[in-house]
Amino acid sequence: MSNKIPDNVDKSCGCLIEDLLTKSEDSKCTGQPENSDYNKRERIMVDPDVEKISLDFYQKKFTDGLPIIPPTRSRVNKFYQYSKGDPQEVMAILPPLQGKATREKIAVNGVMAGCLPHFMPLLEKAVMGLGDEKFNLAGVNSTTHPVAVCTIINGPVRNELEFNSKSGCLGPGNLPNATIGRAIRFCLINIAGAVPGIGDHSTMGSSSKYSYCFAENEEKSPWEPLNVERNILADSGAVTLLGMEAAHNVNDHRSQNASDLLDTIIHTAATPGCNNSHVPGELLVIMSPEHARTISDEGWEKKDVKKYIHQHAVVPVNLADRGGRKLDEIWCKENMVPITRKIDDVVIVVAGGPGRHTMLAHGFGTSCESVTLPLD
Amino acid sequence: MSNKIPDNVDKSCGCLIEDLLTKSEDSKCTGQPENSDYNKRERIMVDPDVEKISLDFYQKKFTDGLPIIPPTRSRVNKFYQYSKGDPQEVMAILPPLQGKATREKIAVNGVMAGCLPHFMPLLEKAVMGLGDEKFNLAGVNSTTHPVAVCTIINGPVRNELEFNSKSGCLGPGNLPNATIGRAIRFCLINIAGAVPGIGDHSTMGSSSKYSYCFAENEEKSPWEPLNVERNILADSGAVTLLGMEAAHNVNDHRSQNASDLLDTIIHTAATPGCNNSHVPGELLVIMSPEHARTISDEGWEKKDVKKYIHQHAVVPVNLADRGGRKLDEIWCKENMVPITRKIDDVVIVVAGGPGRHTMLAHGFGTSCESVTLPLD
Amino acid sequence: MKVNLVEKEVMDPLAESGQKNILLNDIPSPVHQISFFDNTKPGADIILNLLKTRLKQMDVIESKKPAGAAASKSQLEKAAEGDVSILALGDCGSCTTWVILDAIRLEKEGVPTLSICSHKFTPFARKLAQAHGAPNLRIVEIAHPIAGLDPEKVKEKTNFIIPEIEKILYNAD
Amino acid sequence: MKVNLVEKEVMDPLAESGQKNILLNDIPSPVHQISFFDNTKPGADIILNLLKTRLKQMDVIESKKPAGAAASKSQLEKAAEGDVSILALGDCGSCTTWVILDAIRLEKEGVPTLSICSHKFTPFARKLAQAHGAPNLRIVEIAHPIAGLDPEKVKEKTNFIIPEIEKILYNAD
Repeated sequence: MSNKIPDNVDKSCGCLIEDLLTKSEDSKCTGQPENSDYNKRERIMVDPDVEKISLDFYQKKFTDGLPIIPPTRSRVNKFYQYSKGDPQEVMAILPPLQGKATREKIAVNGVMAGCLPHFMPLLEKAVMGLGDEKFNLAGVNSTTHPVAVCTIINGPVRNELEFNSKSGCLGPGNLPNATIGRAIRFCLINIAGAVPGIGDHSTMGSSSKYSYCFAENEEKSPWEPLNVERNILADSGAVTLLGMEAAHNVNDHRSQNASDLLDTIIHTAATPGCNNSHVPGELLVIMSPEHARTISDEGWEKKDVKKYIHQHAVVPVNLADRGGRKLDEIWCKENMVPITRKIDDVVIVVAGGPGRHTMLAHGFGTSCESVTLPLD
Repeated sequence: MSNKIPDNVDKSCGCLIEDLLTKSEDSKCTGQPENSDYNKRERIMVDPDVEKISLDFYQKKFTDGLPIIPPTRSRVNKFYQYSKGDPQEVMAILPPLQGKATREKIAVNGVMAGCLPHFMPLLEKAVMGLGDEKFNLAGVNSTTHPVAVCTIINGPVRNELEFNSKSGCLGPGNLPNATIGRAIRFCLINIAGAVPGIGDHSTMGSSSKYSYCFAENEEKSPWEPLNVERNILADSGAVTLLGMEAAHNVNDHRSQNASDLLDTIIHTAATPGCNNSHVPGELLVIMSPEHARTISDEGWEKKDVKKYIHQHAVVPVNLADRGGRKLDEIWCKENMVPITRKIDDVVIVVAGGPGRHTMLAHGFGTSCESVTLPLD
Repeated sequence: MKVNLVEKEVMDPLAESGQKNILLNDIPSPVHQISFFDNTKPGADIILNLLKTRLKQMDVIESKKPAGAAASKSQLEKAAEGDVSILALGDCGSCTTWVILDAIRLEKEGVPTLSICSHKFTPFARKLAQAHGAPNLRIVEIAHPIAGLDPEKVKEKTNFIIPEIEKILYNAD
Repeated sequence: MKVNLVEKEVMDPLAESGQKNILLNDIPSPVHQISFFDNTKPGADIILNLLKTRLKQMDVIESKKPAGAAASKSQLEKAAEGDVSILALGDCGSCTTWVILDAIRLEKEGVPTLSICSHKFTPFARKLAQAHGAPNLRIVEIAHPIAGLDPEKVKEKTNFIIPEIEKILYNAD
């Protein structure tokens, strides 16, 4: 195959403006015209070539490798219309590289990711959450572990912005889910310095670092949603940021009662390889409406489910103590260690469409606490 | 927040060509001019507005929600330069909707995803692999399970096309990994009919449905690479397609010998919630170079590792038999069921950068067999 | 100066279907022998067993097939021994797919079929059948969900659809 | 007609650093009391124990901190009891980050520090220190990997770096 690839194919030329000019005699590619002859002609400002900008920004390590919307000033200005205050105001300082997350930088990264202008207030709030000390973004960004930022949306904003909380909500196919998750990743790369292989040392990385944002299916949940559980009024929207691995599946079609179903879940959750086994911390449990209904039909409240999982998801100490940081004895009881420190480390949301599945995501362990912020 | 969102913001207007025109008196947006006055003027063909096309295609459910490169004929023609034969030739029929995967449709979806033209031969081969009956794309696409197509690249093509096989290889940051994984998803959506919520019924979906493509780190592997193991000459590149969940982590910094490390792996792999527990099948084990070295330094060959994992990754039958399809007794032994049917169901590749992690992905179970095709 | 910028056209990523229509088989009158094709999904056996008690005048051939994957050749041959084959249950994505695709395989072998799918997956089942050249494939809708339910509830839901199934099977009378 | 299409400029997504430089502390001469700040990563204890046997004329204060996260206030106070603090081990992303960031916290408290990082993570450690206003933070490189190795191999690697550490600690003499 090697002889098929010219050295310069689409990668270094920067001349794709030629594509724009089909009938003009002049196909010289000069973004910044300098000769006087050139300047006598009629100039028409056009949007930058998307292929060229995408490749240029990729080569500068500003992107994930996928196409971006060129962040022209006019596009960025549209985002400001949905924001309040000075574009140069610093909303957060993001570690490890202590980047100043100004409104301007948030908007530029949001445009690139494909966000719509009215997502701006939510983006600002998410970035502010990332700067919360308890989130330990310095560790989350730089670790060899495949932890990503998982963003969960609650409240009326879910429907106003048309988030997906149903079939396929963790995956592609919905613009707000896809672009907001991606914009957060771009902020991590370009503001916090989490460039893969440079400021992000994830040994293998994770698909969830492309985009990992979804809404809770509050309409189909038998329980109070996450924002309410965290003392935010149901009328307010909320954005929750968690440091999580990609979610993996618990297929249970056969359990007809709560404890059987929860046993499938806890035995899938309690594994020695996750970070929670040696540095117990948060566990995200994303339950489908059908699974949640099987459990709630027996009268279980959300707190009962959290308590059951906290008490029963335990790993033998000899298998658990294999992570980077030494397992602290304070967590252990009778040679077993629970993968969560406390009941509220079990974070339960209901999401998804038809089907009998729960998805689990292990956290980064003791070193990252989720953050929930109310939306205005 | 609701009062901030005008009904027409960037979503239905289709008039973003206005952005293109800054000094022209005429900002009327008419892609197909019809009045004669209009036609007297100078017409200049420009690339379609990327925001408009991305939104238009998104609303038609052709995309993942992220920006695309507009698939103009000139861009698609560039892809043909790296292909052989008639653009209308059918390379595969993709179920469930029995779409005809012609070269043209593969190229259009590849352009949209952000692929470079010289990726075309690899894209064609990948799509042909998806059409292999044993892959059961009909089931993989339509299931409520979060299975995605995982694409692994071997051989010289890894370096020729500049794939990432090192730090962050499963995640964003590398153009070939990102765009080829995404192009495959676009082919599933637009050719096979796997539109989320319509032909793809995944209850929650998965981030790995955005993009899930990486190369094996053959240079740092102590063992033969996947293509060689599958009887393809090392000099040929190969593309392997697997039906897999998103990978999750096995953090093991402390094991100093093979069996300790493998014990952490098998106890993380053997869970009741995965499909493999009730319909045993393939398990993908992505081992970091450091983990692989710990094992190989004791003289373990790849086949020894596969055998050990096959024999020891077992789940108690009472927990295992909870999936959709009834667990078949033929797999069970002494009330335990192995999550793989045979040694070769354990698919091992070495990938990633520095760090002591292995990542595991459970398969779709008995109903999907991976496909490896040589590249020319 | 007047200039019109005209956007280039974009190409369509959607593929055409590669499938031609197939002929469906009529249900014989009377049906002597009926085959029940159980894909082992939870509740499929309950639905089929209840149906068996209601179709007393027919001999029942029972056979199994995998959910989420194609029936093997021998499984298909056994199911084809009936005058009609009833397939259950399509109540998820991949199991619905392979209920429909195996029904179509049976139709191609000359066996009339009737597939039972839950209502959440029936629209997909019909679209799938159409894409595979069988827009009129017989599909009976049962209320979703079936899995995870008490057997009594599954029987209740089955009782709702039995008249429709009887109508199809005895229609030729 | 001549027309020039000129592309609009794009804006820069990269943020500026919000950090001002900090002052680093000199190593006193002589060092009476040294603090070892062990982040519990595999091998950190081996490195520090071997170092202890070589720095006989100094009192050693041993304390622990989490890998991948900030030291608690009391952990930091204990580590600050030394004339100098040696932090080990940065041999992964998050542990390197918090070796460096805790070293910087100690420097801000007036304690000179020396951080031990594996060579695969040292470039990142230096970039991080710079971003946090401490481009000259003392970082000693040890050969990667450390985790997963036999203790004897870790000692071997440690012996390579002891002269450099001694030079830093006795330099002021």
